[in-house]
Amino acid sequence: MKIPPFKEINPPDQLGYWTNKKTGEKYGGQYISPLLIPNLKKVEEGFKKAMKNKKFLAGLEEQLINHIGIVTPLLRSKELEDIVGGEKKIGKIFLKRTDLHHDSSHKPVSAFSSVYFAKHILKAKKIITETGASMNARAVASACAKLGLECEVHIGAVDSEKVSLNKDITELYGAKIIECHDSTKTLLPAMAAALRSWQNDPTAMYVVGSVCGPHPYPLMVRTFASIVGRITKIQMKNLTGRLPSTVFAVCGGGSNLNMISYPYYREKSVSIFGIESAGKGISSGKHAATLTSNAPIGILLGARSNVLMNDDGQIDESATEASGLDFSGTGPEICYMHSIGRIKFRATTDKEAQETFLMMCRRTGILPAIEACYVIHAALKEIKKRKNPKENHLIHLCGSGESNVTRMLKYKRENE
Amino acid sequence: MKIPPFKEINPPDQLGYWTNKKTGEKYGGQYISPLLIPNLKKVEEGFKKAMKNKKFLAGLEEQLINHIGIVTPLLRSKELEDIVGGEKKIGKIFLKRTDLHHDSSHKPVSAFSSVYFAKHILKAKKIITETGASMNARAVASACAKLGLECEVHIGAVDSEKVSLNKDITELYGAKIIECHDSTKTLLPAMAAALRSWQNDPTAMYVVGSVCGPHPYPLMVRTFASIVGRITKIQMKNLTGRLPSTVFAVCGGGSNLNMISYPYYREKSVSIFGIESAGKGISSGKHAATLTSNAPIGILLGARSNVLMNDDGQIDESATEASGLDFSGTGPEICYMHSIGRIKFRATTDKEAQETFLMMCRRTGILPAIEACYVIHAALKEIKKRKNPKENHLIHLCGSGESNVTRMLKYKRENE
Amino acid sequence: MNKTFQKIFAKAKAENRSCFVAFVTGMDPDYESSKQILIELSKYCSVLEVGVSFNTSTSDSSIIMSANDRAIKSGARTEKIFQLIKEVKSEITSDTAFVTMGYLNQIHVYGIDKYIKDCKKSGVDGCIVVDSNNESPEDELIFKGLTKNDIAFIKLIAPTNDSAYIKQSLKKCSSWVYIVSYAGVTGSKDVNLENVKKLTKMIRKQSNIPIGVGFGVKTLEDVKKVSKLADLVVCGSNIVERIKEGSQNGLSGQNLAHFVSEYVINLAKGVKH
Amino acid sequence: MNKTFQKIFAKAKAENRSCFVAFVTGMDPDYESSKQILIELSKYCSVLEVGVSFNTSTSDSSIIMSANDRAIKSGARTEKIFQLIKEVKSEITSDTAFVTMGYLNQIHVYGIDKYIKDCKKSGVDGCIVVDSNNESPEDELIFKGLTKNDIAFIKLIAPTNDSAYIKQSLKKCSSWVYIVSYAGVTGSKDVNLENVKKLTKMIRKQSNIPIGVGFGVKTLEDVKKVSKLADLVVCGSNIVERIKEGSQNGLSGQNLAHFVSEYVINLAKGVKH
Ligand SMILES: Cc1ncc(COP(=O)(O)O)c(C=O)c1O
Ligand SMILES: Cc1ncc(COP(=O)(O)O)c(C=O)c1O
Repeated sequence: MKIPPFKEINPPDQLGYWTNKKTGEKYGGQYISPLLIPNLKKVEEGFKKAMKNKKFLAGLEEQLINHIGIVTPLLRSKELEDIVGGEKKIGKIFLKRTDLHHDSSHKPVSAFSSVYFAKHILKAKKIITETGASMNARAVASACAKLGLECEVHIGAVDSEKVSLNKDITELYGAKIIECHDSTKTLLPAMAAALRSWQNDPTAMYVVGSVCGPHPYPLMVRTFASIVGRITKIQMKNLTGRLPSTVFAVCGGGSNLNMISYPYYREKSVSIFGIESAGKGISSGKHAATLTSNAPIGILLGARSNVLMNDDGQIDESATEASGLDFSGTGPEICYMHSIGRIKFRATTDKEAQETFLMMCRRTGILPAIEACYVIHAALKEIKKRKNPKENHLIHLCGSGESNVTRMLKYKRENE
Repeated sequence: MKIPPFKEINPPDQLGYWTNKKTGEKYGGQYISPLLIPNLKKVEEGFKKAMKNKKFLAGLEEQLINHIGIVTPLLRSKELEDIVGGEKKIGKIFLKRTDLHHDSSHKPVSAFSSVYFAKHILKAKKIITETGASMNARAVASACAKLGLECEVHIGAVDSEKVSLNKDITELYGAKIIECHDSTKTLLPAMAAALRSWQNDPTAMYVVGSVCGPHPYPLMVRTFASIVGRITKIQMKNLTGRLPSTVFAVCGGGSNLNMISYPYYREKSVSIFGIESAGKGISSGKHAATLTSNAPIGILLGARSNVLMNDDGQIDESATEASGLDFSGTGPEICYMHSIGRIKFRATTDKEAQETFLMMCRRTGILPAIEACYVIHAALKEIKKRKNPKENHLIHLCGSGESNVTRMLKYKRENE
Repeated sequence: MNKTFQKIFAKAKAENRSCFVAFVTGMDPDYESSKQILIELSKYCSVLEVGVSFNTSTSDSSIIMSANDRAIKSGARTEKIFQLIKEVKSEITSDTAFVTMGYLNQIHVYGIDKYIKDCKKSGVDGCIVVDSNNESPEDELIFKGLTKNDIAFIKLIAPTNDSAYIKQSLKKCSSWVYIVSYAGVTGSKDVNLENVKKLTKMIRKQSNIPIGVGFGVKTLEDVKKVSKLADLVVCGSNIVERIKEGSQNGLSGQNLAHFVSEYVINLAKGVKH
Repeated sequence: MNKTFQKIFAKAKAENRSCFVAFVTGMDPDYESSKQILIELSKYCSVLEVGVSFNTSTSDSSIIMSANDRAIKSGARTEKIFQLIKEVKSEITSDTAFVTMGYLNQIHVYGIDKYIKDCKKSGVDGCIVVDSNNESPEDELIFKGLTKNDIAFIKLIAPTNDSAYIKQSLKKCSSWVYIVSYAGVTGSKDVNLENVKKLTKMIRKQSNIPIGVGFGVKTLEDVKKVSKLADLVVCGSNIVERIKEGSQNGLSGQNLAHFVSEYVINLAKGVKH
C-alpha cells in the first residue's frame, strides 16, 4: 500500500493556537514555566525539520508498518450491522482494527514516532513520560527498548498500586518506573512530575500520551498519528469506492479520534463523532465527558482547552471505568473542532460500555479495549437513528482488552 | 496482496498416512473408536468438498485477512542481527509477526478456519475443543462467538485452576468451559474428554488445537494454516528477492512450524528448523522435546507419531515452562518430516527461553510469547554458527506474551 | 471360532439364555483384589472382559478412566494383566472366557506378535482393541495373528457406523461382535434398544455370528431386555463403580470380591429367556 | 516601578544589603496559622512571596505540591489568598512587599481584570505567574493590567533561556526579575552560582532592573553568596518544609509562626554585604 504523505489542513498558528474565528476563542498554546521553554523550542524546531526530512519520514514509516503493524485490516462487521437492523436498513459498518497493533492499541503509533523522533532528530538518550493506565507507558517503553533509549515513566502511586498488565509489561520492557506521591497520586500529578523531571534534564525528551500538553505536542502527536487515518481513508475507498458517511472514535485526550478523523476535516460529507465517557452519568458529576458536559475553557498542562474544574480553577478529577479515558482535559485541536461544530460529541456511560464489552465478546469474537466500547455503543445508537442503508460507517476499534479482562469477567459473573 | 491458492505438495495417502519410503515407517492414520469413525468421515468428506468450493475458500480468506489479520508484517530485526554479530557477519534476520494476529498468536488461523468450515460446510451448530494453556480455546471461542456457534471447551482441572488470561477471555467469548478431573487433570485427559463428548454428540464438530489427532485433522489444520506460510513466502520474496536460507519455528504440536514451513518443503535450498522445549534439560527427563530426544513411535490421540511414553506404552507427561509446548506428542506430518531429515530439530531449555524473553523485551521492544522464545534462542545460536552474511533468516514469532507477564516478571525480579 | 466361546455359546443355547459379560479393569484396585474379583465373577459370568489400563484412552468414560488410574497406581502393565488372567484361569474350573480390552498403543509398544503369543500363553480367548482401525496395518497384523492362534478378534460396531464399515468389521470377527447401543461413552446414557434392534437385524441378515451388546446396561431390567435381542450382554461401568465403592469402604481381596459379585449375581440373573 | 519595591530597594541600598524574600504557600497549613506566619516573617523579610495553590501545577517540587494540598484542604482559593494578604498588610507596619505566585488557570478562571483589581485592593505589590507565556494573549493582558495598576510583573528567567527570550521577559518586568539558578525544580538541587553569575552579567548589560535569585537557596551560606550577586535572595522549599515540620509537631497559629521565623531570622541575616 502506498501511503500518501501528510498534508497540513488544519494548522495552528505560530504560537500553537487554533482559533475559532466566530468566537475568537483560542485553543492550544504553550503555557509553561520558562524553564521548559527551551526544551519545547528544541522539540518545535526539531519537529519542523523532521517533517521536511525525507529519510526520517521514510524510516519512520517503514518501522511503523513493519514493527507497529499499522496496516491493520478494516473489517466489515455484519454482526454489528445485524444488531442495529441489518445492512438493508442501516448500511455497512466497518471497524478499523488498530486493536491489532503491536502492544494492542493506537498508542504505539505516536509513542513510537515520538521516540524515533527523539533519537534521530533530537539525538536524545532518554525519554520521560507519564502514565495512568500504563497503555502509553507500555508503548513508549517498547519504543525505547527497540531504539535503545533510556525510559523513565512517572505514575501516580494510586494508579501504580492497581494490578495492571500494562504496567508489568512496561517494567519488562526495561523502563524505570517512578511513583508519584503528589496530590491525588493519579495521572495529573504524574504528568506534572514528568514535566518537572524534564525540567531537571533538558537533554532528555518528554513524550506525551495523547494530543495534549503545550505546543508543539498536540500538533506533533496528531501529525505523526494521522498516518493511520490516511491508511484507513484509502482502505475505505478501496472497499466501498467512496468516503465514509460517518466516523466514530472515542475521546480521552483525543489522540485516537484525531488520528482517524484528521483526513476528513475538510470532507463536508463526512460526519465525525467523538465519544466521551459519561461515567456514572453526566449529571452525577462522576464522568470524563469534558466536551459533552460543556466544561469551561481553562489552561491545563500547558494548553488552553476545555477542562473539568471547579469555580476556583482547581482541576476536578475525572471518573470513568475506562482508565484510558480518565483525564480531566481534552487536546486543544479537538476542543477547537468541537467549538466549530466539525466534530460532534456524545457520551456513553460506564454501564453501557461494560454491556457493550460483553456483547462484543459474545457476538463478534473480538475482545475490545473497554475504551473502544464507549464508541461502539454510541456509534450503534447513532447509526440506528440515521437509518440510512446507503451509508458506510467507520468505527475506530482503538485497542484490545487484555488489560480489562479481570474486571470485566467479574462484572460478567456479577451481572449474568 | 494476492495470495496464491493452496497447492498440495506433501499429501498423505487415503488413510491419512505419510510414509517414510526408506524405513517404511508410517505417520498419521486414524486410530479411534468406531464410534468416532462416522464423525471423522464427515469431516474428511467435508474437507475434500471445502477445498474445491471456491466460494467457501474466498469467504474464509476474506475473513482471515480482515478479521484475524493474517497479513502481518515481516519485520527485519536489526536488533537481533546485532546481537549475533551484525548483518555483515550473519546476514539478515526477519521476524514473521503472527504475534500481531487477532487473539495474539498463530492459533486463530486454524481455529477460525475450522469453525468457519464447521459452520459453512458441515452445518454444525456446536464446536467441541480442548485446551491446556487456553490459547487454542481462546481462538476457537472467538471464532464461535463471531460465527454464532456454541462452544464447549474441555480443560484439565489442574490447568483450569491456574490463573490464566486466556481462559478468562475464553469465558468472556461465551464458551462453556468443562473441567476434566480424569487422570493427570491436564491437557491429554482433556483431549480425551473432548473426543468423548464428540462421541456423545455427532452433530457437533471437534476442533483440535494443533496438527494432531486422527486423520484428517493433521492434514486439514496444516492446509488451512499454510496460508500464513504462503503470504510469508511472498513477503520474503518482495523484501529480499529470494527464498530464505533458513526457516525457524517452535514445535509443540507442530502447527506453527507446519504453517510457516510448508511452502518450502520442496525448496531444497531452504533449511527448516523445528525447535522444541528441552524443559529442564533433556537428560533430566523433564522436557517436551519429543523429536530431539528421539522419542519412540506410538499411537497417541488417533495418530501414529513420536510420543513421550514409558516402556509399557503409558504416555509420559511433558514438562516445560511454556504451556503451549506442554504436549507429549507431535503432529504426524512433522514427525514424518523429521524422519526424512527435511526438518531438523533443536531444543531450548526453559532457562534459555526465559532469558530470551527478557532480552526480547529489553532489546527489541517486543513482548513475545514464551513459546516463541524457544525458537528465537535456538535460531540465534544456529545463525551465529552459520556465520554467512549472504543468508536471510526467517524466524516465526508465533505469539504475543501477555499471558506470560506475571510469571516472567517474577522471574525477572528474582534473577536480576 | 475360539473353542471357549464355542462351549459357552453351546451351553447358553442349551440353557435357553444369553451370556453375561462382566467388565472390570485389570488390577483395579490392586492385583490381589482384582484376582479375587475375577475368580468370584467367573462363577456367574460367561465372559470376563478385562480392561488393560491406558492413561490416555480416547473412548472411556470417567468411571473407567479412574479405574485405569487406580490400576496403574497399583502397577498395572500389559504383562501383569496377562499374568493376572493366567493365574485366574489356573484357579477356576468354569469355562469362562477371558477377553482383553485395551488400546493400540500399548499393544504396539508391547509388540503385536508378542502380545498375541502372550494372549495364547495366558489363556486369553478374545481381544478388543478399541482404537484399532479396520484399515490400519496394525489391525491387519492383529487380525492375522489372533486368527492363527484361534483367539477371537472382537470388533465394536456403533449405531452410527455405515454398512460398509460394518461389513468390514464383521469380516474380522470370528467369535462374536460387540454392538454399542448408542453413540456415546460407556455409562453416559441408558441402553438404546431401538438402536440394538436395528443393528442386530442388519447384522443377522449378513451373518450368523453371535452378537454382544453393551453401553448403558445397568439394571436387571436392562439385562433382561437386551437378552431378548442379543447373545451376549455386557455390563461394565456399574460393576466398576461397585468395585470403587467397596474399595472406598475399605474392602479388599475376598471381601471386595464378594461385595462385587453380590451385585453381579443379581444382574446376571437377567440372561434367562 | 511599584512603590513598595522602590522603598524596599532604597532601604536595602542604604543598609548595604540585598533583600530577603521568603516564599510560603498561602493558607498552609491553615488560614490563621498562615496569617501569623506572614505577620511574623514580615518583620525579617523585605518581600513575602505567597503561593496561590494550584492542584495541577507543572513546575512545583513535591515539597511545594504537598503544601498546596494542605492549603487546598484548608480551603485555599484565590479570593481567600487576597483576603489573607489584605488582612496581613493591615496588621503590619513594615514596608514588606507582597508577591503572589501562581498558575494561569486560576487567574483565567478568576478573570484577569478582576484578579488585577483584587491585587490592587488587597495590596499585592507584584505577581509571578509561572506558566504565563510571554507571547500569549493572557500574558499581554496581565502585563498591561498590572502596569496600569503599578503592580510588578515578575518574570522568571532560567539559565537555559536564550537571549531573545530574556529580552522579551525583561520588557515586561518593571520592579525586578527572578533568576532561577538552575534548570530544575525548586528544592531539587543546590544553588548554582555559575549560572547566576552568567545570567546577572548578561542582564545587567541590557538593563539595570534589580535581580532576584531563587532555587536551591537553603543555608545561611547560600544566602550570603547569592547576596553578593543579586538584589533579592529567594528562599522557599526549606521554609515550607519548616512549616510542615512545625505543623506535624502540633504547632499552629503564633507558635507555628515563631517556629518558622526562628529559622528565617537566621537565614535573613545573610543579606548583609
Ligand atoms: C485503548 C485506548 N483507547 C482510547 C484511549 C484514549 O486516549 P485518546 O483519546 O488520547 O486516544 C486510550 C488511552 O490510554 C486507550 O488506551
Ligand atoms: C504462542 C504459541 N506458540 C506455539 C505453540 C505450540 O503449538 P504448535 O506447535 O501447535 O504451533 C502454542 C500452543 O498453544 C502457542 O500458543
